[in-house]
Amino acid sequence: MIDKQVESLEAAVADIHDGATIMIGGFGEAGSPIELIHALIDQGARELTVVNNNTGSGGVGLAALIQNRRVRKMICSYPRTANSTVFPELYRAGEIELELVPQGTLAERIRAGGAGIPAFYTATAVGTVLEEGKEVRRFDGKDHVLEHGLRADFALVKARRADRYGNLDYSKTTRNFGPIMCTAAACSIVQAEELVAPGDIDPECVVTPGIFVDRVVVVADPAHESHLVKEGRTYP
Amino acid sequence: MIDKQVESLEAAVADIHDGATIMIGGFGEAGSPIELIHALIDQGARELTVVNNNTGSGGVGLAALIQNRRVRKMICSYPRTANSTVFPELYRAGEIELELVPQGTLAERIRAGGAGIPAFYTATAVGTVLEEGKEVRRFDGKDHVLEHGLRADFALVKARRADRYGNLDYSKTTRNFGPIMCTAAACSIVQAEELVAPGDIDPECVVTPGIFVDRVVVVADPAHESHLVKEGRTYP
Amino acid sequence: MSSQSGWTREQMAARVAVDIPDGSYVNLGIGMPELVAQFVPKGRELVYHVENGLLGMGPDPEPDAADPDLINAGKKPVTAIPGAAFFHHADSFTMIRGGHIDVCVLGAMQIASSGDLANWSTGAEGAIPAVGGAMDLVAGVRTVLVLTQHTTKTGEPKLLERCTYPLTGKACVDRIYTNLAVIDVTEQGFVVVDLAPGVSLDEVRAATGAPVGVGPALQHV
Amino acid sequence: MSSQSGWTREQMAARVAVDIPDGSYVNLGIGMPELVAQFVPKGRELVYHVENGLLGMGPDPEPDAADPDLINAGKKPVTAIPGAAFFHHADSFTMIRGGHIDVCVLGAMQIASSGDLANWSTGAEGAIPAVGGAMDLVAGVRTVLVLTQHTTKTGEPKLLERCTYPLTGKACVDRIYTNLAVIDVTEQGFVVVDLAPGVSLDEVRAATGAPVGVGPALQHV
Repeated sequence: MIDKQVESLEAAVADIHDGATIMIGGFGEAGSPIELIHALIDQGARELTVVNNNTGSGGVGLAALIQNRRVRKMICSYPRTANSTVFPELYRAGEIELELVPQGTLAERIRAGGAGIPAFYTATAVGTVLEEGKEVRRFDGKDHVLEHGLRADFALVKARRADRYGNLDYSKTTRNFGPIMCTAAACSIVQAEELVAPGDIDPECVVTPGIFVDRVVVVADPAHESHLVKEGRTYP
Repeated sequence: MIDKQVESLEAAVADIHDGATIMIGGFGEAGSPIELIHALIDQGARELTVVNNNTGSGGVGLAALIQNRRVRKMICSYPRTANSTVFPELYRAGEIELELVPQGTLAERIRAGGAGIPAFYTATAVGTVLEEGKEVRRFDGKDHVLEHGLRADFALVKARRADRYGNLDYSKTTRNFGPIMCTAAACSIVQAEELVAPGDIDPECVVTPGIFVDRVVVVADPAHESHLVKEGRTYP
Repeated sequence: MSSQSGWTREQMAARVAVDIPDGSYVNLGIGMPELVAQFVPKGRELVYHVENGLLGMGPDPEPDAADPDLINAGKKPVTAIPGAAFFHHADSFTMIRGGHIDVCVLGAMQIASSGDLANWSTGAEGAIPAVGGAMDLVAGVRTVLVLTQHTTKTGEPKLLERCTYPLTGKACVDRIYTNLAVIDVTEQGFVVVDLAPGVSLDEVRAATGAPVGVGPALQHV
Repeated sequence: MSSQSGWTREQMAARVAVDIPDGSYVNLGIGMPELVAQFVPKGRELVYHVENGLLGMGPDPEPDAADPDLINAGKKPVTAIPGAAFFHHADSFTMIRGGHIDVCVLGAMQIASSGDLANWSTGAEGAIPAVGGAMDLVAGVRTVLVLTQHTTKTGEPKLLERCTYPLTGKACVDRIYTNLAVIDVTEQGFVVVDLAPGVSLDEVRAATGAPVGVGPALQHV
């Protein structure tokens, strides 16, 4: 019987290797899989390349992963936020790399990676510094840049409900990068608030079909980053 | 107040012009907007380019549109089916053009058209006759062909429920090309079985957000192609 | 002259709102552009797109009803109207890149008379570059409106012959709403189409770093 | 020799089923490949992908329960298991093109010893070309299995040095299941890894239009 549930956060991230590329879901705090990220900090993998729209805030979650010096490189669109000091300091000190990608191009590169599209053209960033070094080509009388699909070794994603097949749904704007990251990672690891029976998620409303999910761990009452930041919490 | 409902099938298709490119949803009979197609036959537009996975069956729906000599060219992956004689006869007689596209490439070209991606690379069809005339380029040590986004003037799509914003859901495998065609057409015309109040379709379960839909016409009890074919029906 | 002359922030937002047609799909940038939603003329219905996955943003939530799972691009809690839809990021930017959003309203650091926009980076040494969805919006949205003070806090013009900051996009701005005037970007460069009460064309020209023409409606000025 | 020697259609399908690991995501082509689902060994669970938008196809419906809204790629009514998901065509081919489907089982007109497959067109004058999803499947699915009679109805070999019909894909077939044998496509060409009861290696060679090697398990034959 197919059953993608794993018993613990620890087991879920146990085989993440040094140097891995990891896509981490979330847009700001919405959809950020904080418990999986903290388990990854405990696990100890280093020299990671992390794909996330942002760089975390305060001293928890993604910001804590960076602060604990596990991240060699960030691929993101907006590495600056209100309560974000960790990334800026390391970046200014030259101790972390940044690949800046426009948000829609980042999403499309991830989607392409998951869909077996090695490269595509987009008008986004034409004529800007983010076009530099990229092939530019004219379609329909308009310049476009060539962008490449993005894949990862692992994805860490937060969902609302999951079943044993790995079918997922999400809560409101926490959906953001989760579904496309699940498609683009060799191993997609999901924390869900609830494990339900197959069929409990209406097949018309499954957002991530189970084929894109490898492991599910239940985190019934996930923390909210903004609450932890407000409390001044850090990790570990 | 935004209200995309139009009062009749006739009004829904009134402005389709000769020479238009029309994406028609459906995979075989599942999702085929037969009533909209019949309204288009009544309307009279000619020299159409039609994008559909197939070419219809029997003498109703898409097959009837072709039989009534309204279609100059088909773009599809599989123009042959059990009860399909209309297209083969015209094709052999050289009276209709065919652009044959692998099914997944067809879907991705439509999706790209709707997503503002003018072109992308795929490994599908490399080394086959459908690669001919296309740019081939190596990524990750593997050949890929350049394929172009596909857009249309109109889309005719069958949905299950719609609201006044044009939000849609679908029934089972009738979903197929509908959602992507709605994104790729300048004007998307939808026949839905039911018009519901905004919010009746759970915002987590909206399959086609209303931004991709221009007109909704209610066809409460749509015909099934296979039933009409079994009855030997033709149109008009 | 002060950058605070002419219209207030609220009046500027209201002036933008007047120009957005009924039924439009609209993306409002972070900051002053968010104000526009408060000034939509009665009888018009706009649908707000939030690039992190919501179509149909509603009014601000009551403070005790804020839901950390329901936020906007500025990471602030929002609400969803009945008839809203949630979707993932690739679908969200399909709406943007595919030309489905009718109007976006963005802030600006600099705008060139060619319509070039700079609104994401000063390019300063040590600055953390952060672009978000700005480059996608200006490349994909049909009509790009800019809402900004006419000059910087230190009185430097933001409307220029050429941007000196890194660009967000080339030739992408359609119309600019400042505290002093409403200005179209045309093939002939900046053209004033409306002036704030009490503001003269000369004042606009003095606060602008490029030639400023006059639209038909203001030929009498 | 007759193309009906050796295994029956059902035995061929069962032989394929034995080789598909527990938990696999599987796409079954139209025709004989559909039989494979009936022979999955007890204790294994496979998830069937239907390229027109269903993951989790179930057993055939009762005739009076056929739903024209729920069909497979062959346009025949199917069912969905609890835990199924419906999705649109671009998402469906994301599964295929993106390498997420573990195994597909396809029919064939011709297979070359290089692994080239021809299964969509004879290229004959007047034939209506129709490719469907075959080219996408062979380009994207991780393991491509072919299930076919060893020879055509008129006794011509289907396994050849080179395909003469238009290709579906190059070097894409991993293993071939015929009524006579199970044959791997290797860098050294065709290699028999299993023989149907009562079928000799010489019979296989006689029915094959290319050299046929022998795998380790059959070295004693």
